[in-house]
Amino acid sequence: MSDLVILILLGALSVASALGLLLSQNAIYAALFLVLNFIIGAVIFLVLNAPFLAVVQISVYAGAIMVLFVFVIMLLGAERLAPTENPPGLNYQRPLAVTLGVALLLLSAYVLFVRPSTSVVMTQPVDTSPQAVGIQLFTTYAFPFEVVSLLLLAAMIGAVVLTRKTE
Amino acid sequence: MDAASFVVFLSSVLFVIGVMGVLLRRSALMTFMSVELMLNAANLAFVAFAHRLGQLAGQMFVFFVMTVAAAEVAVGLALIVTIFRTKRSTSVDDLAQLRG
Amino acid sequence: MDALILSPILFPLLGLLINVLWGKRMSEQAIGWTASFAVIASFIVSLALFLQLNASGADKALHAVVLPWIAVGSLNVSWGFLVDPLSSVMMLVVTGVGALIHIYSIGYMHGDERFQRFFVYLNLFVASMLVLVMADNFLVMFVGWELVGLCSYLLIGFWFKDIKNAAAGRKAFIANRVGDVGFVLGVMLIFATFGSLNFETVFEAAERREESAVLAASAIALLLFIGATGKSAQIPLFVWLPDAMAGPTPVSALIHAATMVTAGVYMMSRAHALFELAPAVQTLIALIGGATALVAGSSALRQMDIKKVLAYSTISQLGFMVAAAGLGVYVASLFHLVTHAFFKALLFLAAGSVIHALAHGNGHGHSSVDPQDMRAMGGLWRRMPITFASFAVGGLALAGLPPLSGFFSKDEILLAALTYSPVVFALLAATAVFTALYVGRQLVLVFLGAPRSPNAEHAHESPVVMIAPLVVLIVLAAIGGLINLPGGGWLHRWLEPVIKEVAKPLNVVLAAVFTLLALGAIGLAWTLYRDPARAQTEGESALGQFLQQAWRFDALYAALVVKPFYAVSTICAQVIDVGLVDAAVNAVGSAVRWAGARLRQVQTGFVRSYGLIMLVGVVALLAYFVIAR
Amino acid sequence: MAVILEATLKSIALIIVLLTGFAYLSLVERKFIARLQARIGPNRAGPFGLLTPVADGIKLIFKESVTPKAADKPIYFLAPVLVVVPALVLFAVIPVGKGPTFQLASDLNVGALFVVGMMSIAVYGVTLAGWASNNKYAVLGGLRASAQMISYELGMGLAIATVVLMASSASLADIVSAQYPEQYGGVLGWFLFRQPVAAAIFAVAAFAEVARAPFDLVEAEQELTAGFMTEYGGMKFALFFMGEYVKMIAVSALFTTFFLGGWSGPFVAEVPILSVVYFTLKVVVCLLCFIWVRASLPRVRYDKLMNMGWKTMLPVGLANIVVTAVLIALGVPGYA
Repeated sequence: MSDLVILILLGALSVASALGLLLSQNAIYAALFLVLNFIIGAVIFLVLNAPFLAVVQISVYAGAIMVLFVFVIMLLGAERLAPTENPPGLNYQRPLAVTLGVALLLLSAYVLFVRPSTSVVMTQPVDTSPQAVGIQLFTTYAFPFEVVSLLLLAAMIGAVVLTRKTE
Repeated sequence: MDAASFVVFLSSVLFVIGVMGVLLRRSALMTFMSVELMLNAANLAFVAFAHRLGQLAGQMFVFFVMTVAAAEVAVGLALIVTIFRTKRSTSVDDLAQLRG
Repeated sequence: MDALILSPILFPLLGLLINVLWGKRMSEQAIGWTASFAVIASFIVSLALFLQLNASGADKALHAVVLPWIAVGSLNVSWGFLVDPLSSVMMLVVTGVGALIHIYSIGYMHGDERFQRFFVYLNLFVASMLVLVMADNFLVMFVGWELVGLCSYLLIGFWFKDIKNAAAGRKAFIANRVGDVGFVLGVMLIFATFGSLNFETVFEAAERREESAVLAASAIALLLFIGATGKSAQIPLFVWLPDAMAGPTPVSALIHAATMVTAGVYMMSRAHALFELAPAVQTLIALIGGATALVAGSSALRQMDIKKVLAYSTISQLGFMVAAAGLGVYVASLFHLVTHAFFKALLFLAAGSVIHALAHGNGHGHSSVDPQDMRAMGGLWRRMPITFASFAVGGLALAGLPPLSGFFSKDEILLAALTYSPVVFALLAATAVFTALYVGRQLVLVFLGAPRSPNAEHAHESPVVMIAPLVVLIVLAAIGGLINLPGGGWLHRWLEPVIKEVAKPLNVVLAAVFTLLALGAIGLAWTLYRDPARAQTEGESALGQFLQQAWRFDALYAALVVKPFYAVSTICAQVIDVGLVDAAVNAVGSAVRWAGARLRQVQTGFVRSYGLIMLVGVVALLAYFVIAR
Repeated sequence: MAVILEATLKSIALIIVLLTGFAYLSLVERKFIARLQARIGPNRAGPFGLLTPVADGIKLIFKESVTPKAADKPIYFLAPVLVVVPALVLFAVIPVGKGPTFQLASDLNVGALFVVGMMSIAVYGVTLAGWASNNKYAVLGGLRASAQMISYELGMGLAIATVVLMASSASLADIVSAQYPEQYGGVLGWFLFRQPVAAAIFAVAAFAEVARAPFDLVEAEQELTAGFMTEYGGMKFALFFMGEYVKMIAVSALFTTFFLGGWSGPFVAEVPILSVVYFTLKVVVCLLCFIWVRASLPRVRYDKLMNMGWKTMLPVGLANIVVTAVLIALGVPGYA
């Protein structure tokens, strides 16, 4: 039960930071809110018995991806975001989007809390040490792992080619 | 209510916030960050299910999602930088040349 | 054993492959000799097979089934190849004459920008012809049949930059196609009748004279003969062959004199068992052969193009062979095929040598003349002695003067005609006289008298690669008759296992008469054409025009076939295609455009609204799964 | 409840130690450099100048705190904190002595990865400080800092990965004990001797991470005045200062743990408290090396710095991992 309390606290923080991202008028703030959200996510991972993912989350998302974001924002000087005004013909966007979002939330709440859940027996807690993750990664998931490595290579080349200054 | 369903609900809340960010914000950077938020929400759900079912598979998925997200950000930011160079803007609404 | 039987086909294919893959980086010499050695190797293997067949007894055919091909229901066709006395003779002719012409081509095609491709085509042709000749069933034979047609098309139109040459290639292809339809129908009918396409099965059944076979035989024989008229240039499909002279001269020699055009004759000999079941068709064949011989032989009298004369001569000689086949004397027909291959190849190559010499002059700042026009020649014997000797030997063999090869083979056919059909004999006898006449005319116009153009005046003998094959062919054309001396020669005995035929003794009177006639005709030609002025004007008379245009067959076809066809095509194009098909297509197009114009409104270009639409879909799907399930 | 209490106490103790350590490290540095340059160094406040840090502290506290008008206030204040916190948090996983008593998160089996993660977080403070000051020198300094740190994190990550490979565990406690296999007498078991390439890469990267000479381009006063710190004064400047020194201590502690056998030493089994002494000694040696290098080497040019990070450290680190992995797979003595 103490887990749940911690999770609810973390969840509240997480939602707050996400809202901060949604509402902030400054891209740097938004990025920082997102970093905060990711770090909270990492802590949630820890609580949910996923320490490896927690640290990967910090070093990949917070440490690499978001640094890149901040970097690009600063590089472009694009931190000041214009107030959200819709171009002509896009006025329906906001009410419809909010309605649909609420509908989506209600649907998931209905599934999770109202409908009787099919009972899933939780088996013994699994070994989630880096060793266990590594073994899975290099045996069962060896092929996806290789594919993903190719994907990263392709993305790297793509990013270099895209941003290269043409003479 | 157990921990897993709570986290899944949290994940759906975060996901919806991300969706709102994509649909309501004009800056490509904001859109992009919202997409990252959505991915992260999905990751939360994966880990919650992995926890609930006592399996490692969910965590594996998260690992791959993170990798793909990293690749996506590299290319996406490169695109934004390139677009910014020509358009001097990061607003997605300024990129409406493909209208019918 | 399989590999050995296959190797005559594989060698040219190998040569072709080498030239295709590396030809760009090889010198002309290397390309030419690669191709030539491929065919020479093929000839050597053919010779080995022939000797083996000779040693093991001629009735033991070598047979190899290489691969299964089609096995559907009762239809069972394999890639089977057969070396029996008949095909071994053909193989020797094809590869032997082919090899000589390959070597000759190295000199003749020197400097052509598409030298490499020429030799690729030549090798492909030899391989195809061998497939045709060595096939052990009708379908594989048909493959070879079509392939040689293709090679012929490619090589006639080899200098396709001149639109006339391309048109000639097309004409040959279309005329052959008409014949091929008959051949295919014949093959189908054979399968329907005999339930098999294998030569062995079919011919055994035919020889047993099964009732069903006899019933269908007339139709089969007729259809196969239509195929033969296409390939072997008989009335009514002979019109393509004179035009085929548009190709390089070695091609004319190899394909349109020595090998491909004999495919029809070979096929009829191969399937003689079937033809013998249909005596009425045989008579028709004999008559058509005779008629073709006469029409083409007379047309040759008024041609001015050195190669056109030989082309009509070829048609005429093919008429002889077909007539012989129609008369049932297949051995005589094949004998003439072989000797004709020798002397006609020789004549064409000699003509090529002349053309080469005259065309050479065009490049040297002299006046430009048509190197094939006999009016621009004359007096070449002094400048090109070996070419002259070649032409003389070949021509006299063609005219049927003893003891040259043509004498024996032609005599055998005339004797058979005299025995079996006076009408055919009359046709062939007239043709024989015409033959001697146009041979004499050509010899006089080309080689004797005074040079009538600066090119002819400065002509030189051709290089050794061209002369050497000529010399070999001179020998063959001169003594080729020895393989089947009258009264049952070697060829008769050799072909015995395939074609049983009683040989006739020499008819001295007939031989003497025709020898004298030929001599007389040549003498007449000498007196007529000593003054070349006659050659300039003779084509202007009505008869001259008529003969020059080969009895106006082309005009006839133009009126009967081509014009109606164009009319129908025009209707199809202007009315049906534009009015119906295009309208329907355009209607579909404009409907799509209309719908597109409506639908493009959805594409706002705003990524966010696309996202919104996606979200609508997501929510709807989720709602469906949550609530409806 | 006891667990939380214990953790709190340990944290407080750690922070006190680190803060004093930082204060006296600044004094040591000034004195040490002075000696290396044949000067005397600070000697006025207290005996041998021992009270200098206190005097510095008082001065900084009472300085007027100036905040630029155009600065982005919240982030301007947040940035120095973001510099200090990751450096402090790093100590959570470092075993400063034998057994769980001397380690905050002793059972963290992803300790090495945690280190990498925290290192990468440290970039934010510097970058944001530069950006929030709204000063072009500061922004440039911040951008330089983040680019430099990201580049050298890769090398450092690879070196750490090699160590993890050697120890076949990502827990720092396991890494320390892996440096004492029976077949090696004492010191030779250190990864410094078994993985010299990784140690070299780690050491170079450490200088870049802490952004000290010769890699202190971030605050190159000739080019960027004081870099990202230009607009900071008083206590906020002191925080950056503290961040730098705490990071220096942290990196030294990590080097000690990864390559110098951590807390190990003679008679540790009998007298556990000795382990802390050994650990401290080794860290001090590392710190003195830091200072020594600063006094000896000139600053590197920026493009050379980046080139070295990407074109030397990265390939060498990768090759080192491959070679090590192959050696381990082959079961070569000392690697298996």
